[in-house]
Amino acid sequence: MSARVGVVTFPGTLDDQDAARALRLAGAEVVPLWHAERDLKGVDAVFLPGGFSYGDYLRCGAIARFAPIMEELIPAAKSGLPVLGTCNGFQILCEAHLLPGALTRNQNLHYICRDQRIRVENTRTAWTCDFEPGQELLLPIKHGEGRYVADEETLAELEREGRVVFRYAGGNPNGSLNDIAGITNEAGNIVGLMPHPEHAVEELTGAPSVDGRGFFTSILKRLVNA
Amino acid sequence: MTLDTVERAAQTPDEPQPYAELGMKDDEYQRVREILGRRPTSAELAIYSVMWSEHCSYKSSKVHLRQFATKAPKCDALLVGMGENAGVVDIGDGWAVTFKIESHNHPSYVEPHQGAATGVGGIVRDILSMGARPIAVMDSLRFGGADQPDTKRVLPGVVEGISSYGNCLGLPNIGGEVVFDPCYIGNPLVNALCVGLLRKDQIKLATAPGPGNKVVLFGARTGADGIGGASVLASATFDEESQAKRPAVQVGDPFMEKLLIECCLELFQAGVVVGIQDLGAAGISCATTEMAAKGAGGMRIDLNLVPLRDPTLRPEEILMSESQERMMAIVAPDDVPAFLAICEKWDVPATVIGEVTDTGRLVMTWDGEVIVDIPPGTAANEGPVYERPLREPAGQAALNADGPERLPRPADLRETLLTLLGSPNLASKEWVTSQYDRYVRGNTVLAQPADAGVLRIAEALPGAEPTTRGIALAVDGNGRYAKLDPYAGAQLALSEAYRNVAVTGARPLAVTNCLNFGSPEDPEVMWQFAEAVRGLADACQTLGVPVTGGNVSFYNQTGSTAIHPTPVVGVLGVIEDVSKRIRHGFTAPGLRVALLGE
Amino acid sequence: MARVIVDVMLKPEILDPQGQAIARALPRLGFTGVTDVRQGKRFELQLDGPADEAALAQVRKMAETLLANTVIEDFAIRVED
Amino acid sequence: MARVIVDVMLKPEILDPQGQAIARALPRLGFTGVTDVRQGKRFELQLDGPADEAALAQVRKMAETLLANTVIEDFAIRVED
Ligand SMILES: Nc1ncnc2c1ncn2[C@@H]1O[C@H](COP(=O)(O)OP(=O)(O)O)[C@@H](O)[C@H]1O
Repeated sequence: MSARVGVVTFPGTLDDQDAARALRLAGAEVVPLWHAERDLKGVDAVFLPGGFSYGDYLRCGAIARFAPIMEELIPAAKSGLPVLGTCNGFQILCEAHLLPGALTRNQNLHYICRDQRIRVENTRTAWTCDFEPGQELLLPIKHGEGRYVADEETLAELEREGRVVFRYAGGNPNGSLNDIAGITNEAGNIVGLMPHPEHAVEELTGAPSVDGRGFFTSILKRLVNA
Repeated sequence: MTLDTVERAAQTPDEPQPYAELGMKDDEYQRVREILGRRPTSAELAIYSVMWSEHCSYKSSKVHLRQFATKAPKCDALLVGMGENAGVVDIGDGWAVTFKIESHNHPSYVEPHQGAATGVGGIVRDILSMGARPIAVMDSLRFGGADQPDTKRVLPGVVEGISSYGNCLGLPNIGGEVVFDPCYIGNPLVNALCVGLLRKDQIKLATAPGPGNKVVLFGARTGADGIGGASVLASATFDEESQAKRPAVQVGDPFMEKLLIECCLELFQAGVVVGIQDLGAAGISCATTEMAAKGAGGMRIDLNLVPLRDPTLRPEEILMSESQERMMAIVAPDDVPAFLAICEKWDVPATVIGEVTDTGRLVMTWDGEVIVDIPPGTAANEGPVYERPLREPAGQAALNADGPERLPRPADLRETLLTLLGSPNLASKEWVTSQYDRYVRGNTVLAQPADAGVLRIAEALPGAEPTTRGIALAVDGNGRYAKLDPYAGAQLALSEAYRNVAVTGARPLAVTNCLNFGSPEDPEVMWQFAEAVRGLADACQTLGVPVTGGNVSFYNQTGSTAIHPTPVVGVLGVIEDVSKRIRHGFTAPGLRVALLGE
Repeated sequence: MARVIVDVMLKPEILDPQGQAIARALPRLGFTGVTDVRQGKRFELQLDGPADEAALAQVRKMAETLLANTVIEDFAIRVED
Repeated sequence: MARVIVDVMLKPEILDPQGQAIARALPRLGFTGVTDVRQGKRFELQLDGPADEAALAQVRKMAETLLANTVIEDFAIRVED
């Protein structure tokens, strides 16, 4: 039986098709989830894809965080449902306080789209267990507000507990503290990152790598073995 | 303020009207009076003035643009040609592609960010209104010298505008141009291209057939944006006078546009759209007159029903407003509830504001009184047509005589090469392109730094049957070549885009173009224009690719100094198996390098 | 050591998509009674001297040329105490 | 019909690249005497009733949950007269 993974669409979500494609290529059954429904449809995991939910107005993720689907998602995630948020999805997870800290305007004040190397620092999460520790991935980044910030205490805690899952390698594109590209919660079921694994799963399209596949093989392994 | 009703207009034939301020000539105004058999009401004057503006009526360019049709090569692939919102091309396997390029030059000079952003928004709605899903954008940009102070104001704003709007819509930017030349310092060029995909049998047109069908306005509410803009902004020079009556800048709301896109696609899918038109320059005036003229011939609109952002707007202003992110649809009465429900799902405001009639008249009311009663075709299609005088520019021969052989030979090649490599026009454009999302939607096969953008289409429309096909697009132009010889310059622009498409492995199929020129009232500019059109039409005939649509932008000048004539040409190609696309650059050591051509 | 505040708001006739998006979101979050929201920018400038006539004239100039885009925005200046 | 202003600023310890970019640009434009710039947001809320205790409590709630991200931002509320 294949794993059922939900992909949430908010008004302004852009990467939901890509997220669904990446999951399908890995063998998952994709369940579209609509922001206005308080229903997770019994999925085994959830992918919050990137985009500009609500136009990124006010703050990225600030309005989406209050969508009806989030009323279901927040408690489910807190009790262990695997959730991956990329880019806007990461911003929503932070706004919803499922992950600590916040994502602020890139240091150079510009939106930036480029192929970025990142290093996997933690392979114990639901979404990274198929990577090698220290493995470098090439994934696209494309965001204007991806500079990760948190207070010193939180940063220290993240570092101490190994909850920094990804770090930028070969140059920090946005000024993120400690070169942080992605983090996880204490339990390791919720992962957020700015880069886009779903744009690096095919030879023909997207980034010049297929390094994103590991995210989806990770979650499938985790779910099927569970 | 008394309402200028049709009845009142008939009774006060001699009341003076501000037609000149609205950009209308004496004889144009007289023609409106002849058509109506009375003086126009102020609302009617608003409609005729915007519809007969250069921008909307193509009155100076029409006689030349006809060559694109008369010289068009035979092409079975052309499903919809010029004259609609955008041309549609059959690319095989039941798929069709629609694409078009359009200028937003003047607004981008006034407010670079919003001007460029709304330029993208406008062209995307054109593509959407053909029934297609927009799948990518491109942008062709011209700025003054990289070291000229105003470039510092204009360039970052324009790039940010395109980036913020296009990125937010989730449309990959797959290519374009950035060119610096002092001739554009007071008049940058912002030409935006959009391409969309649809099933061949799903084409939508801007028409209002079927008396009794409802007219629905949906999208953003109407505000004071760009009032007078169509005639003042797009067809007047930038003298102090037009600055003084500058209308409120149009501000884009990309989030609303994203909702509009998804909403429209769902409406199309549900089969509840009889006809559809986007609201661009000339807003409601344009949509109502054009759709009525192409459909059953008549329409009745209650302007009080138009949802307003600024409740103080007068009917004339509502008619001329260029508020962005609005569309008009014709919907069968039984389908209205389903239509409105889909709009509500997407949080898109939608209002029935009238209905289609077969009276041959476009009738609009305000507070129950008739303020517009015109034959819509007279505003939409029967505007003035000018055969403007042409004259070869005085210095043209001398300019051409001044050839490169007169230049001193460079003494130091290394120095020359470094100067070239460091020059803004040859330097990397990554500062620009890195601000554009080229990956979104997951179908980008090639984008910058490739010569042409290439897209996979199989997965672009969920649910449609698979195909191995892809499309390639390139946009090119060279104002310096065109200045030397507009006929050859236009052909070179086409050839460059054609080659850029061909080298990806795609077969060039069709052409769109944006013709950026100075004032058509200047015979020397008009000569450049006529030559460029003739050149492009001839070359399209020779290469066997039809022009499917485009845009003319006149009055690109500062004072009386025109920009270089700048025809920008976009070419669309199709590649049967997109996995066979050819990347640019040397891919492996040891391969042979061959030079093709002369 | 004065602190000067420059408030920059879109002109009233200019569309404010952000403000509108917030206004539309409020009722969904259970907040009623707000009929309109406009979003603008606020700048806090720390001066190295007093906020006297000359300094405020400078700030006005900054607001006009840099902090506000006067094509679409209005601004207001005040000294914080 | 009261109007309430909510000012939102990044907490002092959070880097403000926008403010810094402005501060760096000022001397280049010939403006001296500004030692620091911080950029924040300003919201104007139009209420359909008076700005009484209850209404202000609501606005505080909005500010806390929506208008500001209290992880990185502080806010201040005042009634405009
Ligand atoms: N304004 C732009 N928008 C999008 N892509 C652009 C733009 N300008 C340049 N590009 C892309 O950057 C790449 C390099 O451009 P350019 O330096 O003009 O190269 P070339 O001379 O080969 O056309 C090309 O892929 C081009 O499509």
